[in-house]
Amino acid sequence: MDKTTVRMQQIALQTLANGEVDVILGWKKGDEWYDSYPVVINDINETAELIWDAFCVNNLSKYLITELKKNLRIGVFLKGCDSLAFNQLVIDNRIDSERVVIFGLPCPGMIDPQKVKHAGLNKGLLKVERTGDKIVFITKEGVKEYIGRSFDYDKCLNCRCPNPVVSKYMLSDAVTRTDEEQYFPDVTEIEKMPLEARYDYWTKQFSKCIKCYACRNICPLCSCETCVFDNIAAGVSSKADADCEQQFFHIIRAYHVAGRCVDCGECSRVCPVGIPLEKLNRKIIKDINQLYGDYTADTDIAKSPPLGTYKVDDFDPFDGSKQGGKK
Amino acid sequence: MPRIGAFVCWCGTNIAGTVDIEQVVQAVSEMSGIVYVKDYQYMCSEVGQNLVKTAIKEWQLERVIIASCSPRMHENTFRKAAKAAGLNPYLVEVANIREHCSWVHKNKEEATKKAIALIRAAVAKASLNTELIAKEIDVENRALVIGGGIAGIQTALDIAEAGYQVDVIEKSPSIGGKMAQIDKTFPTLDCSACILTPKMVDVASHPNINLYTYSEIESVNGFVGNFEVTIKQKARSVNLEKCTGCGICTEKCPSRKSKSEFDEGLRTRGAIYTPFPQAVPNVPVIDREHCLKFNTGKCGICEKLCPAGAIEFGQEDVLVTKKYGAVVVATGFDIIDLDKFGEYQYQNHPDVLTSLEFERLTNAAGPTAGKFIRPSNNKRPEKVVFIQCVGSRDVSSRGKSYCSKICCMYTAKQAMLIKDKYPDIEVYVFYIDVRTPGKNFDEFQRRAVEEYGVNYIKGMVGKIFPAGDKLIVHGVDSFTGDTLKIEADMVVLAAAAQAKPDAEVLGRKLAISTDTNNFFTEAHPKLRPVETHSAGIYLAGACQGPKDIPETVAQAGAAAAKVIGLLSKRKLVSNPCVSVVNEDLCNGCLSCLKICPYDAIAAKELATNNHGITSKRIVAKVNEALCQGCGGCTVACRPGAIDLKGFTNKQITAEVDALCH
Amino acid sequence: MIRVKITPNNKQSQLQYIREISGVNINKCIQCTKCSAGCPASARMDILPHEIIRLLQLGQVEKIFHSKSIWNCASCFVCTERCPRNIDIARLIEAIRLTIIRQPGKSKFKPDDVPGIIDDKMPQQVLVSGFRKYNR
Amino acid sequence: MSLKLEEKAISSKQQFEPLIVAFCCNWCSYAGADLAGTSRLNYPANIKIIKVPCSCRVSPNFVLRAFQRGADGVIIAGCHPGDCHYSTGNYFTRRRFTLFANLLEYVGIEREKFKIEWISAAEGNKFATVMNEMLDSINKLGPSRKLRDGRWIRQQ
Repeated sequence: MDKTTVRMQQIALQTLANGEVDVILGWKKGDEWYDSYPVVINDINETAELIWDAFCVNNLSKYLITELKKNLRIGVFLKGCDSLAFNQLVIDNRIDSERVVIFGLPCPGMIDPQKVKHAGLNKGLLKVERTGDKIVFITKEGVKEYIGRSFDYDKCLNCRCPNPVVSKYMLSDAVTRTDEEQYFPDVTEIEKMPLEARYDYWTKQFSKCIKCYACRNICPLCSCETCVFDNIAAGVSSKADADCEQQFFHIIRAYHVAGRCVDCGECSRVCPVGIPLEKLNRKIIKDINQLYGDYTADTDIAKSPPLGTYKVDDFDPFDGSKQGGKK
Repeated sequence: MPRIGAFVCWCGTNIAGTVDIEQVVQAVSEMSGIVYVKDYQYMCSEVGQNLVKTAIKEWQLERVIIASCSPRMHENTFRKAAKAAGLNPYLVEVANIREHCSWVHKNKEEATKKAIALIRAAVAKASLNTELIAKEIDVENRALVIGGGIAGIQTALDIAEAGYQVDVIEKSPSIGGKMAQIDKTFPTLDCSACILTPKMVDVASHPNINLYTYSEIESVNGFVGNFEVTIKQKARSVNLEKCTGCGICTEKCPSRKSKSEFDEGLRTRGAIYTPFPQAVPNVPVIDREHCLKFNTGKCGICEKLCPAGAIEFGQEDVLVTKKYGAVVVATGFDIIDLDKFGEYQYQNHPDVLTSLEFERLTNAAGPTAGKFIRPSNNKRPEKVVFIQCVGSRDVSSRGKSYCSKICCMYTAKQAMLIKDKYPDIEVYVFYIDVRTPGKNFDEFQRRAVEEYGVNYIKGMVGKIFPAGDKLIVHGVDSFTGDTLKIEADMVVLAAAAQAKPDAEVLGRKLAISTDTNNFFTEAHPKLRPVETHSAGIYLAGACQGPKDIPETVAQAGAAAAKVIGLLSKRKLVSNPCVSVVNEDLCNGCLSCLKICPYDAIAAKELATNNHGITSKRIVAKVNEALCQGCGGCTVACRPGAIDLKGFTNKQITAEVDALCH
Repeated sequence: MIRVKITPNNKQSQLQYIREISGVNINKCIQCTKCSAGCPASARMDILPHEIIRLLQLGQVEKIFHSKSIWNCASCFVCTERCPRNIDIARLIEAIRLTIIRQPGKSKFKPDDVPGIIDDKMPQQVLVSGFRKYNR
Repeated sequence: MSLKLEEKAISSKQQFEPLIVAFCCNWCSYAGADLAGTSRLNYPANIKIIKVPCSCRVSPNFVLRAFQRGADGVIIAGCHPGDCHYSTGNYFTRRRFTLFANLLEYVGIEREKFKIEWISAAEGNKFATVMNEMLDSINKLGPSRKLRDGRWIRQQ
């Protein structure tokens, strides 16, 4: 990891110095072992504090919206899933891609601090380093080593796009994924449940929601000036803690990212009460792939999104040839 | 809450029959915002409308609710009444308590409860209505007529006479349509070509009419007053201007295999051909499928012989896009194909003809130059049998359920013409019911029976057995009950009329609907027979349903009158229920722009300054002249920045709340 | 046939019975005589199929019961196939035959008739279906 | 079900007056409903119709709002794909609500409660048939509190 960190600091210094960019968006290491927080730096000597480790999970592309409003040229470090989100933001005209310089970071997968805590390794833990498949935990008592990716986030385990799809500079060589991703196992598992069980499962999950809207705020696609749920005048939904309101919010949020969601899993990660929101988005992605062809909601900016277009001979589940019908 | 007046209509007993009006009036008077309630027997009448006008003035009403029949019937009537009383017409809301309530529910108590709910929804919506001012859009004063038969010709002539430009599009190489194929016309027996060709020449020579033959509609966009139509002029391979119509090429063309469509396949024609001698324009067309030059590259005789050098093998299809104010569809009809009617042996015996083939056989310009001979052995037949209702009035999957209206008359005409020229030929007509309702129609048919001795037999033909050179026709006379066996020499089938096979495709291009038989659907069968639900698109002739020439010409005149009425208005009142963008909410994602069917939405740049830094941002902007108010954009817009005037999100939500009250 | 005053009384029980078991709506018939014209057995029928339907419409059920036609009908379904009004005439005539057979005491095929007509080439099935249809 | 439970279910079924909200597009299905009226066909009074310019005007928000306010069934009726007066309106309806219907079923809402139907202006009897069939299936489901806002009491 250090090789890339050094490479990252060099490129940041160089582009800031030669004025190619005015500001750099990256991560800095906090005092805790799991805390690599996003940071905006414009001072050359701050570039030395930039870091690339197994906890740079935050997607920096959404910060571009506010930063670009300051008419600056911005250099940003983007992982694979972050670059997908970047493309979506360009499609939505939320960012002006000319004024952005992208440093691509092929991502080996991020470590989930919860899993480290469950494994009881967090006592006295100072630093975690990962090189290739080897993970090294440096604690006060000593050093522990593990092989494999058992500590990775679930979303990283079946990651579809580890290598950035768009970048000016690539900071390390591409990462290859061997295990062919199974076809939405989590979604099919829920689909198999009987209807009432599904209803109870989701109502229980939704009832945990405290309407903090963290999922909306982190999502690169939910970038509306004023979200319809914040706009009281729209009269669409209220913050009351009633089942119907929770269901309303979650169904509509999932529907609003339909055909655009890049499956980066950030909504589930940041949800304080742990609602499996990505299962809603992935259900829609699975349906769209089956019905309207595999849309990789990322690569081709020119292609119009699935819900923004139609085909005359689309699958028509409502065309029962009832008596009196034309056909 | 605005001051709302409600008017509950009895509609005679249509509503009052199954809806308790007093209970409704009582319930409505308690609704919030209602300051005045009145019920009356006929709200749409003069007296009813005056009730509305006086109430608006006396009670300073700011909204008006009419609980009556469908808004599709009288919404305009009540909007005009409100306008006359000084109230903006778009503050009127109609609750449909007739078609959607009293007529479809038997139980009075249920129907009354539903009527109250529907009115509550209308009140909820009306209280959120805003004043809307209809804008004006300009009208392109040129009309388009699709189809060059008698319907298209007559419509074009009437519109051109009123001084407007008309384009006529005809799919086949010449105008004339089915009428050009007919020999004589009922009930006056004057020759079809004699009354048609002068009109065809008028069309060709009229300064206001522009003719596109051998052309098809590629695509239609836009809306009333501003249609943008792309026409595909198929390659004729002959230069229209140079060709003098001398006809040398059509005679000398060596490839004789293709069947002449105009003569219903009774004779063959060259690869380069004009459908019939009086064709307008009298310029041949090369049928590239059968032309040796195109298939083998050798021939080219027509090019060598053409004195005017008009042959151009290299011609390509040309796409022309023009703007029109109105469109008239006059695409006519076809005869059904008889492959499902095996019992008549139409497929495997040359002497069994359809009525259209009979017309060509007896026509002087036809394949036999008018000599009445049997196609099998060229001898004059002694016994001819006509069979009515072949495929008509047939609810099984083989035929059409409707009566084709014109067969009784043209069969009587055909039978009469045979007996007139050859009195010794025996003529039989098998029929179910003779339907001759027109002016002088029944007298005409009775002349065929009484003066010319045509034998009319009430009964259908069961089966036809070819025996030697005769056709044994098995039938039954239902009056006497005897089974009949007639050794006929020729059988003529009065086959049913059906819509053109591509009617549905054209309907889809024009966004007009076709009924289950693929005839175009008129706006209202009794009151608006030549209009469609799409403003600016009219119908004329058999494309709307089987009809004879007198009716077709009448409809053509009616459609022309509608078009002239539309084009005479320099400006058209546009639909004010269009979308509007709230620029504060809009974040410029333009997903609305991507789905707008009329490209009515465009990106607009706004300069914004947050904390002193001015930067640009994009928002959507609606072109109110193009927007047709479908509302598709409002659902694509996630923050709800774009809304549809007249059907805003809040209004529809209020209606839902009111209905679930 | 002697001239009979026709009084259409279609409330008769047999007529209801025929309508019930055949499920055919005889009012759909427009008397176009296509069925009679195409019927291969019409030569030997005293009342033609379209006349049978007309009589049913008029409620003259007795005349039909005395006619030979319903027994000459070979159920070849030409009439049903070609009827432009989708009336199942073959089924209707079968219903008339069943109405007659199902009248009490009218069974046309008794067990002691069997020896008279049986021969070694006759398939067993003929007897079974004969009993099923004609024996009451 | 035990006898007592069954009685309760039957009794609650008696007072169960299902409410079905129908969004009908002005050019086709609203005219189809009118035709059902003029031909005096019969369908239950529980169906209440809201006129929208095109089926593509109906937003998932309205559907959920109807369920919240106590509707037992929601139906969106539009023109047959290809016949839309605005030429492409119902293509988008078809895509949007294919996904939305799947999402609702995924979250545990019965498919009978939310339907889309293509009904042209000439299909009065199809309109009546569809409405009668919808009510039968809703009646079979019986009363259910799914998606319903408890604070909104509907006067029976």
